[in-house]
Amino acid sequence: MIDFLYGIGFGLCFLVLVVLYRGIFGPGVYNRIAAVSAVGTKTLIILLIMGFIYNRVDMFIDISMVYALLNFVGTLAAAKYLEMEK
Amino acid sequence: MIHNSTDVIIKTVARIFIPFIQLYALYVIMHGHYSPGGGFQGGVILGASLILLLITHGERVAMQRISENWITILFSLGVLIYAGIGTLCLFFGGNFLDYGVLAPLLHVSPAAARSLGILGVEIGVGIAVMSVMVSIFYNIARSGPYRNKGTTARRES
Amino acid sequence: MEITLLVQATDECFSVIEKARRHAIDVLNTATLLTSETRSVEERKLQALLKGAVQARASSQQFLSTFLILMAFWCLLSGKFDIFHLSLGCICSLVIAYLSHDLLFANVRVGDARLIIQRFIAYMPWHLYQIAISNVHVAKLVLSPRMPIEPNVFRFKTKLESDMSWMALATSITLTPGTITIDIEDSGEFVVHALDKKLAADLNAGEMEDKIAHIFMESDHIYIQDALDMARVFGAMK
Amino acid sequence: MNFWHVLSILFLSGGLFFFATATLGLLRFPDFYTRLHATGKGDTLAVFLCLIGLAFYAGFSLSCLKIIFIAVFMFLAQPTATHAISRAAMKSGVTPWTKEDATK
Repeated sequence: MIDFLYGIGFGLCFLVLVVLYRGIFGPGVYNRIAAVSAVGTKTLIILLIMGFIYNRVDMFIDISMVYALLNFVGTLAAAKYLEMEK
Repeated sequence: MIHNSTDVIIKTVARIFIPFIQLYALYVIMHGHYSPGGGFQGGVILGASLILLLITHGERVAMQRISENWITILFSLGVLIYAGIGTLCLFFGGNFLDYGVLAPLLHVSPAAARSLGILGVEIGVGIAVMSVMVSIFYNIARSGPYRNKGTTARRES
Repeated sequence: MEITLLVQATDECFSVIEKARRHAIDVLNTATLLTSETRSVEERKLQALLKGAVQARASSQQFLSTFLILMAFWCLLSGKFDIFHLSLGCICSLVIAYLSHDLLFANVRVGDARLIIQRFIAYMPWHLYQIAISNVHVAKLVLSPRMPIEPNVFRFKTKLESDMSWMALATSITLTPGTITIDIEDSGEFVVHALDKKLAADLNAGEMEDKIAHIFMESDHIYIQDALDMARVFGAMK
Repeated sequence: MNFWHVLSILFLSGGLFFFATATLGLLRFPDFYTRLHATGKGDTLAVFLCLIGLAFYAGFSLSCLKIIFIAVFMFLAQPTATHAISRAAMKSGVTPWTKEDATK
């Protein structure tokens, strides 16, 4: 079971790299924010999987909760900022 | 200037999440010695929840909820708690932050006094970090000098 | 000669009586005005008192329920149930509940919040099913070499009122196949970006809107769901 | 390898599959709004499935409840974030791609 989690973790890391392509070459600012938000959700799952692999579940769950909160606030702040920049 | 033009959905979702984020921040402050966290991280999350309120509901609502005066009072209060517990230990003969000496005051065992002392210091640090962060954000948001007193922030533009 | 004097005297007393009558009528009017004003003032004061009482009760109910929810969330967060941490949790939830007691239930009475949550849980399976279809739809679109999409933006007016129901509708529109909510004007007009015409059409059928209106009890519109409930109730009574 | 582990393997692989389609959608779709369709929907369901899978793996305990709370949080936060970005894009004048642009 643990090596299955390793597999999922590496799969997600590969997906993060693929999303980074859109993040770097994204034509406009908005594609980049969408890419950053997508990377954010993937790293949330990677964090939790790391927590289960090193069986420090309680610590990593708190970290991933904070990560989800701040990812959400960050995306809202970026959207708010870009909305006014005519 | 952050005028509150965000529409209904973002406002309602922020309204639902803010109490939970604030309680989570206090949890992180209080549980410094068991799980990851402590004064600084909890204070940052508390500041983030107020900044979320400021972003989504505009600065007028945020100002009503936590006004500029309260922020100044809070961050001096935070530093007061932190330094106060430190000097309290001095009065009891220990050195600056040696909580063990506080045992007779709280009539608990030295170990428990030490954990209570750390908890007090973390609460002080949390409050200070939160209010400094929010005051920076208020200044940037209003792009106005600190001179405007109270909640009626004058609109320069 | 005396007659003319007599006539003048009677005229004068008539005019005096007339003046007195008009004066009396004015006094009467002001009196009624006063009484009605005081009554309306009293009424308003009573209503204000009543509303104040209702407001106080509602806000205290909100405060209590926010406090209970936050306390439950605290126990969920910290695994330690000894007295010290629980009291710590109580103090923290009291502070947060005081600080933001009107945030969670801004305009929803706490009494019917429970009912809304029950109906929301009943709505959840259908919602998850919708999301599953939408993702399969996106997967089909993405994996097919020639992507058959022709996106368009369209607007539609919603019947719902409370902002909670707007939020639920916008979220479920974003999660149903092929559509994303872009904006809501204050007049309740949703701007939606759809992947192709067919999906946009069946959204207008408003089938989802009825479900959400049923959840948030905006029952002034007659809905299939309510009809079903009534049928079941009558069936049971028979 | 008890029953819960098999269930969590199922959910996690489902989540990974939907993550993959969302990422592919992010790359292949021609225009910003259509890409938001992919990430908005794909990521929401994928995160939900992965988190429920991990909750099964964690077995019934406090951390399982916390994971379910994160799942509910992301379930509501992700569409709102997508909505916020698309609203900002529309407000600052990003015109959605239409069929004619393809033939141009």
